[in-house]
Amino acid sequence: MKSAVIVFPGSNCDRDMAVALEKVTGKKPEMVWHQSADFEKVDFIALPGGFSYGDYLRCGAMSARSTVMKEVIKRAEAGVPVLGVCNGFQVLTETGLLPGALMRNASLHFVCRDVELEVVNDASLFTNGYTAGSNITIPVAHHDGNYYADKETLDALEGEGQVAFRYAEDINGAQRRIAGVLNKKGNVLGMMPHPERMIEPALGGSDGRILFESVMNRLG
Amino acid sequence: MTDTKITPEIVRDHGLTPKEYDLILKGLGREPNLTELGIYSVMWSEHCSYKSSKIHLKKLPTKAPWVICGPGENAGVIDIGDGQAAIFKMESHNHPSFIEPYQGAATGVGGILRDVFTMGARPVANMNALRFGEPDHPKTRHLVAGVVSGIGGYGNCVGVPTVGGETNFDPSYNGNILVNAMTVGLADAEKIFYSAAAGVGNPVVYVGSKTGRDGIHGATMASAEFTDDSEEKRPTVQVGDPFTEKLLIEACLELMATDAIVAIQDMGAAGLTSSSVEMASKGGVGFELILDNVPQREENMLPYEMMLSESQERMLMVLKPGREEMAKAIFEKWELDFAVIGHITDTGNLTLKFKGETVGDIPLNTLVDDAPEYDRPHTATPKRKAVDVEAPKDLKKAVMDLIGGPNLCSRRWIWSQYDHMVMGDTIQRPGGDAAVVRVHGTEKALAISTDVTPRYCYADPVEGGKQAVAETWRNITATGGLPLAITNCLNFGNPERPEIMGQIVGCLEGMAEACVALDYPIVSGNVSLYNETNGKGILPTPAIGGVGILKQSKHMATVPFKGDGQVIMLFGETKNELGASLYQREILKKDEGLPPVVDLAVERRNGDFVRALIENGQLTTVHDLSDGGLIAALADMAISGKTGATITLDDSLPLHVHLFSESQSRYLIAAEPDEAETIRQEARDAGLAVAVLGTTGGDSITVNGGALDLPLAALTAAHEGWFPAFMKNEL
Amino acid sequence: MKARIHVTLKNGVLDPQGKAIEHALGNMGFDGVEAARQGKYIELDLAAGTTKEAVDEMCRKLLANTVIENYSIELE
Amino acid sequence: MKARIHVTLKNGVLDPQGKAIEHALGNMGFDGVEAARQGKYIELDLAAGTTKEAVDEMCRKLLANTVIENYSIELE
Ligand SMILES: Nc1ncnc2c1ncn2[C@@H]1O[C@H](COP(=O)(O)OP(=O)(O)O)[C@@H](O)[C@H]1O
Ligand SMILES: [Mg+2]
Repeated sequence: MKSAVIVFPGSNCDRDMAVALEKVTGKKPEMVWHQSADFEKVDFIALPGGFSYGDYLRCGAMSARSTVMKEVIKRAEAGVPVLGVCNGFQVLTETGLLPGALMRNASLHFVCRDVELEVVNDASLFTNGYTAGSNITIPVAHHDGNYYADKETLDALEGEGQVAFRYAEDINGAQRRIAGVLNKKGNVLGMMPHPERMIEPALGGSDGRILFESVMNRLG
Repeated sequence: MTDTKITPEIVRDHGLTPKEYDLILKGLGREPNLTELGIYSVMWSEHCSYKSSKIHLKKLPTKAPWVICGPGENAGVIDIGDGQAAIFKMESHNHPSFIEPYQGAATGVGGILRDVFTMGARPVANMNALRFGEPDHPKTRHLVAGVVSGIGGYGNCVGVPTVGGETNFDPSYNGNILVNAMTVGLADAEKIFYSAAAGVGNPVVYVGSKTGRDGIHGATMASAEFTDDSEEKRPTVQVGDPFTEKLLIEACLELMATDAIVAIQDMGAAGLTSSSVEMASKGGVGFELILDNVPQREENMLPYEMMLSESQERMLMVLKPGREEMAKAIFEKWELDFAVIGHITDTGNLTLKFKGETVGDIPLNTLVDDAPEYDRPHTATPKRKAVDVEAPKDLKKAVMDLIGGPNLCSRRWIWSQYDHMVMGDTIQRPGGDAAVVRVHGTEKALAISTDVTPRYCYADPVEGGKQAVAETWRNITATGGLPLAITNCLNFGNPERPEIMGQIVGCLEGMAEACVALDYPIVSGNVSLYNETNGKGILPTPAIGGVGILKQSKHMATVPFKGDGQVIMLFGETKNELGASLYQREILKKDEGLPPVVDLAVERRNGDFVRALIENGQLTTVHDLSDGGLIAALADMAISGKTGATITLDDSLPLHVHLFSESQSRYLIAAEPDEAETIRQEARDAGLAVAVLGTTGGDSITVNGGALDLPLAALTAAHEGWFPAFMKNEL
Repeated sequence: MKARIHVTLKNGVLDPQGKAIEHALGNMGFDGVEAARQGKYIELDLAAGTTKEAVDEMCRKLLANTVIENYSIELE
Repeated sequence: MKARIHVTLKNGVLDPQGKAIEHALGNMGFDGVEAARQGKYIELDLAAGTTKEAVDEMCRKLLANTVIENYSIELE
């Protein structure tokens, strides 16, 4: 499985994502700069966490309009799997690849901690290694992870199995405690928690690793 | 501009004494113009010149075989083996943080990051040592909120984990909080970058953000005592842009991977002035700067303003000739300003050109060599008398009040607002004795801790200075790390008062003694004086930041108990040392008696023993004893491990002394039952005082068959509850 | 020429910042604050001749997230 | 009754957000944006009779950081 990590100015989990992908797939991902109009054909694209463009104006707003995202959108629409973590999730909602928006945490505080997530969908490309209904532990680190969508959208998401993960407890005010969302086709996942930070016991656990392994198992 | 007549008032407004002004006249051989006066004033400010502390700082031990670069550069550099180096420094941003807590703290983080990456390191960890006034003071909550969000706001965005620190409350900081930030970075030992300029004709290059009128006179402000009207001096506050800092780190590291750079220095306090003066004087060359070329954010900036601006996120470099275009391309890729603003000369002068005219021309040696240096009068802190410290009226309440009080409660409220995991190498998160961060891609890890107990330094500066160094050493040791070197941030009151100067001299003496005894040199540091408001000084606060190494990070100890049935042992001797203890101050509301004494030979022996056990894989649960004594350490281990404990303390000391004494060089450990006896025997053989106290398990801490019984649930609620309740104004 | 742009949350979108302001003002003893909403205020200096349509496009494409936000433009 | 409050950075204070907006609009191909500044816009619903002085105090004490920001108040 060949992967790419998109790097925006201000991305800061790009290396962490690359390390996780390399550990699981055995291959170094290609690091793709935000100005690239085109890049090598890959099986998997990751949008990492961080503060792209300083999170100025709105988190992810400027990255969503960057050159490279035009290509990412094209490929996502063509079915290439795309994972957006934290800032990457924000970018995905800003592009419209995923519905909704991520607003300032209800506490207004940045929150960095391990959180328990309930696995809601265990059938997707990204989550097939988990068991629905079980709880996993993955850290969050964000200021704007408060997921918002209108009621119809939320109902549709739940109805179509597009909610991938839910926080076991309210940590940021997200509607229906939604922590991760899939697109309709199931090839795009955005999530606030950082699976790449939980890939070995030394870091506190391996629950995040399963996500990458799920993708790997499907894509080979 | 050149016409402004320099009056005694102007001289005074620049924080220069008449004598210092005479030195300027003599050095220049003429009257300075305003720009030149401004340059002298910032270079000769306490902040930049260390004029009150220099002669004493010289006494600090700074050498060891593993020290690559000691004090004098932007940060200290030590060898950590395998061709790698750790680069680190701590710095204060006290005054700006009091005036504008968010921006003050944020720019403090930005500044210390630059000190470290300017030497070629990728920053891998941030620490913050914070002192606030008493919780009841009307400003405290606002200052805590602002400082914490400022540190988080900057560090989180830059993507360097903030992995630890310390936080105290004391009334002496009511009008003068302390915000000390530390950064640790990693570099290739063969590729360290220094600031000495060289090569007549080489281009002097400015990169980063544009220059505005930020913080003009910040460096002089940082050296001036506060009065109530200092809140009027607001426009001197700088605003940080962590996004630009992140780009600057990446761009600088990218350029550093080439061979284009001759010298590099960040623009910190006193911005363009101090960076150019230091680079030129260290290299023994002159600089000619064309100020028209300085990237400017605002219109009509004058030479005075450009030279004194403290706009953030800027660096100055000397490049090899002909590398400008390549360097420029890198900075343009990262969308940063890049400008050749001058070149190196052989005049030995700092020459400033603006609109075709020479607007300043100062012989650098007069700025540096003539800089005033004071041996200020100092009187030693009088020795206190030993006192007997009585037992509390209600032991259980005393313990609960301490564990659930401002100085011992969990700092989770703070560090959960810091991204402490980014970069994927934090293997010991905040909450432990030292933070542990892996050296990326290796088995090695760095252990980092910041400590000082200002109460002790106030009671006895020499013992307090010793203790601060020893405590970082102990904290690093408690994780299994071998302490290698320290940085420091010396926060004191007005050095023109002999008793304050006495504190400085005393603390430095104690620090030096500990550094020698522990093979633990000082490689960088910073001095912040005049921390007082209306003539009342802060507690002497020489914050120490220690760095150590774990060769095999899989052999690491942590604080939490790891299950039931483990044997709890105390290494080190408990003495009747309750003078200047937290118990005495918080519960009895007194501050008297002698602070605990550190026997450095015992410190070393105990620590070396504990570390060896951890390195051998015999021990994974260790906590050192500090503020609050045995009971505080036991509570930490139980709360974090969600496991109670039953212990018995003998009657060699009164129970409250056993529990609250702050005797030094002690560690509390929990061992597997089948290992316990061997460990005890080995400890004996090594000459340690060792006591088997009891076992882990249950849902409370039980001491001496119920003489004290602390349900874990209540203890946890108290420990975790104070900070959030305080910040919500619910206390 | 100048554009003054207000970006505000749509009706019905929960506004954490606004809520926090209400709360804080209440705690500080200011009575009579019934509701607070926080939005953005953006000023653009524009080359002469920039059309309102252009500014509108800037808002739609970048300055506002029309999933959750409304915007209004004043040109001077 | 309503207060419309604008909070903007003081002259000369670095405005990274504004700079980033300028940049992004430029990159997206919008010409003619010479400068951008970002501030806050706060709307308060107030009980009838709330004075401008009260709102002014709210601004000074909470809504604006007067070290680096200015504010202006319109009452309706
Ligand atoms: N301002 C802070 N930022 C991050 N972590 C902090 C801060 N203050 C305290 N901590 C963390 O809380 C824990 C307890 O601090 P402290 O009581 O000072 O430890 P010790 O007594 O072992 O030196 C440590 O892990 C420390 O790193
Ligand atoms: Mg400790």
